[in-house]
Amino acid sequence: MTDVKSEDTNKKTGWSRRDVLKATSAGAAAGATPMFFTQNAWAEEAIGNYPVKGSEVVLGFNVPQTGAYADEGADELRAYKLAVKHLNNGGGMLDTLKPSKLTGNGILGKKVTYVTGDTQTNADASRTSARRMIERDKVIMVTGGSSSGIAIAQQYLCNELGIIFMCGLTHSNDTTGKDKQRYGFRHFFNAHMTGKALSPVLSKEYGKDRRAFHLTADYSWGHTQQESMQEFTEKEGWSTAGNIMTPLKTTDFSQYLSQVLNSDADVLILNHYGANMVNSLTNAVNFGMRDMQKNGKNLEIVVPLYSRLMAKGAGSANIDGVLGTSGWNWALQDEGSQVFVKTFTDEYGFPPSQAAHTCYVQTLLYANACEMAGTFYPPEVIKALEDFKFTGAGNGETLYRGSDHQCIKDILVMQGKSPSARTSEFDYLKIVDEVDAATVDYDPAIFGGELGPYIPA
Amino acid sequence: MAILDIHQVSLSFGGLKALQNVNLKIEKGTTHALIGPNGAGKSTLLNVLTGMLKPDDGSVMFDGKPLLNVNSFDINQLGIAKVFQTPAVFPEMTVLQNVTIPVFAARDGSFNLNMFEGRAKQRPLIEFAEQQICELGLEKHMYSLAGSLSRGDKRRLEMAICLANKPRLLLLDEPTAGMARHETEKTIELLNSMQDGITKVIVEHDMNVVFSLAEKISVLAQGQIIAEGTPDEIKGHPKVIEAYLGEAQV
Amino acid sequence: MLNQDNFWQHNKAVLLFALVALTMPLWFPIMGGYSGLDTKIMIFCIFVVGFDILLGFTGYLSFGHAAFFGISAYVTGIMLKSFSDNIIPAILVAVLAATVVAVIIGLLTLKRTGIYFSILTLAFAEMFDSMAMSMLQKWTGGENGLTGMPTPMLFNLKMQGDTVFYFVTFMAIFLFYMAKRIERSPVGLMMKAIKCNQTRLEFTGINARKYKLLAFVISAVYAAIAGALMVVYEPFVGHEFLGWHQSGEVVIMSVIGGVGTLVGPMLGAGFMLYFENVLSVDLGEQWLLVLGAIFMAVVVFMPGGFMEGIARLKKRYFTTVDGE
Amino acid sequence: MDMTLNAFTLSILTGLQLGSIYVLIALGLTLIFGTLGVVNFAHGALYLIAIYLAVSINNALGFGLALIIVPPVLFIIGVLLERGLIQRFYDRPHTDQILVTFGLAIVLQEFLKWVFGANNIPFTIPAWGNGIIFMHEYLPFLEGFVVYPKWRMILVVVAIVTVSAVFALLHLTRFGLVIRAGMRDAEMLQFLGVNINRRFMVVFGLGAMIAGIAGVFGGPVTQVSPEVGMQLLVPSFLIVVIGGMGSLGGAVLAGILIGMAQSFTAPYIYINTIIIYLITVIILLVRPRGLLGAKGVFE
Repeated sequence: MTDVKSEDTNKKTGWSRRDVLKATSAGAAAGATPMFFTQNAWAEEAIGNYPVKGSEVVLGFNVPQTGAYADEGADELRAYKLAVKHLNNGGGMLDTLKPSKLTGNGILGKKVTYVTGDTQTNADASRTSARRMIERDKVIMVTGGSSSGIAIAQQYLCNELGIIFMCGLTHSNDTTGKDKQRYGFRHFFNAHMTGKALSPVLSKEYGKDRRAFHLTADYSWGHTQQESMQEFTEKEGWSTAGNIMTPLKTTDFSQYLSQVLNSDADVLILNHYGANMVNSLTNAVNFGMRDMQKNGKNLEIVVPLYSRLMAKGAGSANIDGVLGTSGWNWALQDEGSQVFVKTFTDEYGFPPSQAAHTCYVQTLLYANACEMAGTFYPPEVIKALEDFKFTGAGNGETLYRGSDHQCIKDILVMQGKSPSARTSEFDYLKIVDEVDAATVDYDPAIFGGELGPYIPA
Repeated sequence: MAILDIHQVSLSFGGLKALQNVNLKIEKGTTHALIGPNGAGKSTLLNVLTGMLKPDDGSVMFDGKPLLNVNSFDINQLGIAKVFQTPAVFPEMTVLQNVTIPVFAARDGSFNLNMFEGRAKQRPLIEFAEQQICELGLEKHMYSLAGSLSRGDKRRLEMAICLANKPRLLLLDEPTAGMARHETEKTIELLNSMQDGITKVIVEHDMNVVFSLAEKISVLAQGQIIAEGTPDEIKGHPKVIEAYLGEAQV
Repeated sequence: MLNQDNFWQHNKAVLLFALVALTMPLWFPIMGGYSGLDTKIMIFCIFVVGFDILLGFTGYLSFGHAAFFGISAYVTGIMLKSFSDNIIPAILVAVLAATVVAVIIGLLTLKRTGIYFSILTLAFAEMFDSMAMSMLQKWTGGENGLTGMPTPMLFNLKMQGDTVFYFVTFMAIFLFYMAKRIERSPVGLMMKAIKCNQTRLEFTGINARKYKLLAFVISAVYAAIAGALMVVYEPFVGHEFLGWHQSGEVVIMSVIGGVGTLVGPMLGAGFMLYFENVLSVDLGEQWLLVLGAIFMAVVVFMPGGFMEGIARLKKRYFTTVDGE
Repeated sequence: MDMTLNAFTLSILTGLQLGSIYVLIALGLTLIFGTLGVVNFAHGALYLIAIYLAVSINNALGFGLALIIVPPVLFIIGVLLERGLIQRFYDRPHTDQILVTFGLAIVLQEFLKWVFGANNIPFTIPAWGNGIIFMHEYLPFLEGFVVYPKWRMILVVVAIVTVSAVFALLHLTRFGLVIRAGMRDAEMLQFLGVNINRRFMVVFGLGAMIAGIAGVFGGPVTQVSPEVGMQLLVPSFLIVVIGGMGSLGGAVLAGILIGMAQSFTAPYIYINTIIIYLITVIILLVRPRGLLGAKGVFE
């Protein structure tokens, strides 16, 4: 625990009060490193919005309220509000999360309140919004986001300002890979884990002799998703016929699908998310790809990352039988999932999405870490989260890995249900396989990146 | 001597020959009128002189310098100003600002990077512009927007703009077109009262205006100069009558 | 009229702006603002003041000024990351790079007028945006944005918190003063004449194209300075900086505030950012709808933007005093 | 390039189909833009209204009713907009027009999002338009197996029919004559004492109606979500301007050109992302008024 570097306070000529405080505290930290193991040793030292003044503690929920992911953002916000309710009054996963020091009486005896913001699915806007929460509303933690670029942008900002950022839905390898930050944590799984979980199922369902064609959204998440899928399907014996990058702004994918039709591929992998995925999948179905034979086999479409909202957007006729992965699904039968689905449905009248699940769990995990650390002091909370092992949050036994802040947990392989198999308007996907954490685990070193120090520069 | 020498200028638009071997010499200090029926090529010729159009052939010399392939603003900087058929002013600017522009142009040339020049340095030039405005009788409109002036006052203002950088040749494209009687008279008076030494080329339909202003008249028809002379010589010229009557019959 | 040549009269707007801007940390929090947003407002004041030199003076509507803002931001970011964490060389190189691009784009686009000019500038900017998103991802970070810069330093001074606010504010005041100087210089007069009557200007011996290019480049320099300061304020560059929404936002700020008034666009910038980041929170999910309605209301009822609104108020409350 | 005949044919078809959507949207825009001189940033939002109406009616009552109802409703919306709002802006600067129509676009988009949610709504293609066409059965020069979605071919046909109808209206009727004259020189017409006012109202309605037709047939292709309007806005503006302000033929030509360019560059992401802008820049630098633009319009 000697990450804390000594800073030369003489060099500092800044004007802001915070800088001066930070400098003195950093100096103090250097001289007293061993004391880090003692809780509450840092009660006077300010980092970010620590210490928390008054009888309330504020959390910042920064979700997309406008733009393409607004519905997902709305569901995230519902989950956050539910989490706050449970933190203050008990109930929900507070009863199932183990180990847990949560009491249902706020966090560390302080009542939990929250502020919300709109990321607009725009990195700059999300940072400005997060800044408002941090600087004006004095939040102790920020959480949210519904795409990787936004999550990474906020994670950097929060890291600079000494605020813990609990990622919402972000699936790129970069979030806990090359862009990982000491103050950022991700409960959601990632593209690499998708590839690992999905590929064996694919080869079991479709055989080992397959040629895959990738259409890939031309941005970081798409690239990592494509690389992972290619890597793991090739390990299963598949070959790769081609990969076309599609601009993020594409709404009509026919020009790319023409290229697929023209190749000898018999599997189409759509490394798309959100509106991109809805459009490319629908377009592919229009091109007759669900009913087509190539190389004497049925042409198959694979959507590595599934969400209920996307499935709904594409329509169940189009996703019928299509395989993909999800982080969580409301049909899971474990105790934690059941209690979450029940309380959520009681509150809002319909079951939660996987985005809601990850956001809910993240909030609880943060609160629990504060309780375990006995302080809001971020370095201590971070340490409580790092290598925290827990169960009862819906994905079996889960490890918050300390080396990259990635949760290692079970992943679901999902398949679209046919319209006739659906039981409700929220029932689009069925669970094909629950791939356990050990299978999708990986060496964090492969993605590089540095977490950085516990005390921000 | 001739201040402007147009030599064998030809210009055609597609198949239409707008100007054919036009030769014209304008004497220094004179007022020279260009007349002719519609479509005779008068405006085309003016546009050649101001750099708006490039002739296919021929040459134009102004005071010994070639005018072809020269930008409009350089032509102006050489000392040729143009009064448009519809008064061309800067409507959203004050009269004073309108006239200040040519004053700056005279001092700074066509482009100058004096981005931060303060009012103090500008003062003598602004005072000169004010003087010009007074000379043309627009002093009570000094701070009015040019767009709000009457047509006659706009014409006056345009004249002020043209005269402010002391041109040696003034081209006037139907300066009285669309004007009421009294405004026309005022304009004639204005042109006559202008300081000596300025050569004027005037394109005009109104023969009263032409005869009360011009010392020399050239007649254009179908892109060619068909006659040239003093007003008296032109009045009875058979070719001129033919050209105008020809037009009337069409 | 000429007696107005005294310092106070000439610099009234600048001094007033300086007063309002420098005291912002005092009064802005009262109305729900926060440090960080005030800095961003100052940065956009710089952007829109420069933009007004082009749009307000010459009347040329560029839909691509995000290009200069974004290019400068990327260059600043890359400089901070790989050269030195000192902002001075970073800003200088960034502004220089954006200026070179502006000269080239200006030479090409200013041959066209009206909507053709707007669309050409839009196309150029979108081209840069697409390139940053795709071809140049390795350097720009693509969709994730450019991250991982060190804390920007002004020699030994950390550019954080109040330091960066005052640094940006002094720049904004200085650049606004410069814009005012340009406005009352002969160059400013020529630029405004371009908007009024370009043909007459050419026939008055003025090379309008050079003045247009000058206006274009000056506005691009302002945009570039704003872009560089964005990175100094927050060491992050999003590809959104280059997108047409960014250009559009600047146009909206200008129009809503009052084109051609220099002060108006700054009011517009302040309003937009305040609305987007403070009022929006109270309005919840439908904040954007309300903002759209405000745009419409302002153009319909206040054609000259906020500045006209202010002028009307002045007229109502002050003409009775000195009128008649 | 080692492009097979099959691949070439597919790219041509795709280009045509991409172009068709562009043309359908740009057609209404260029009518409004060219005739009324209004920079209508809300045109994408009109398309948005159309696809939401179409998908609602289609999924509840069937496609036939959507086809019958949506275009006339859009015409009425267009007329109401013109009377209530747009007509105040004919003489205002472009910047004001942009702001008001952009504001309108935001209001419409956010309103639709409010009502229908931000998520995509699946557009069920009617049974008669679903499925694929075996192109190799019609085009004997193709080797083996080439298919194309039936609906997209229908879209191309609809675009051809709509373009022909608009051309016929403009070239064969007196109304069209006046409109075309207005596109070239609206002031002249005012001068001649033609009551342009009411005709302008009709033109705006017409432009909206074409957006309605585009919505009914384009909805299943562009999909139905609140972002669609803004996403199509920039390309359709580029197409109108590349084609030349006030030229319908130009818009059609430009739409097809952009569609083809996007189709043929699909495998090459670096060119593919910028091709539309590259074409815009090249065309406007070489041809100042776009492909078929008239002099003095919007300059």
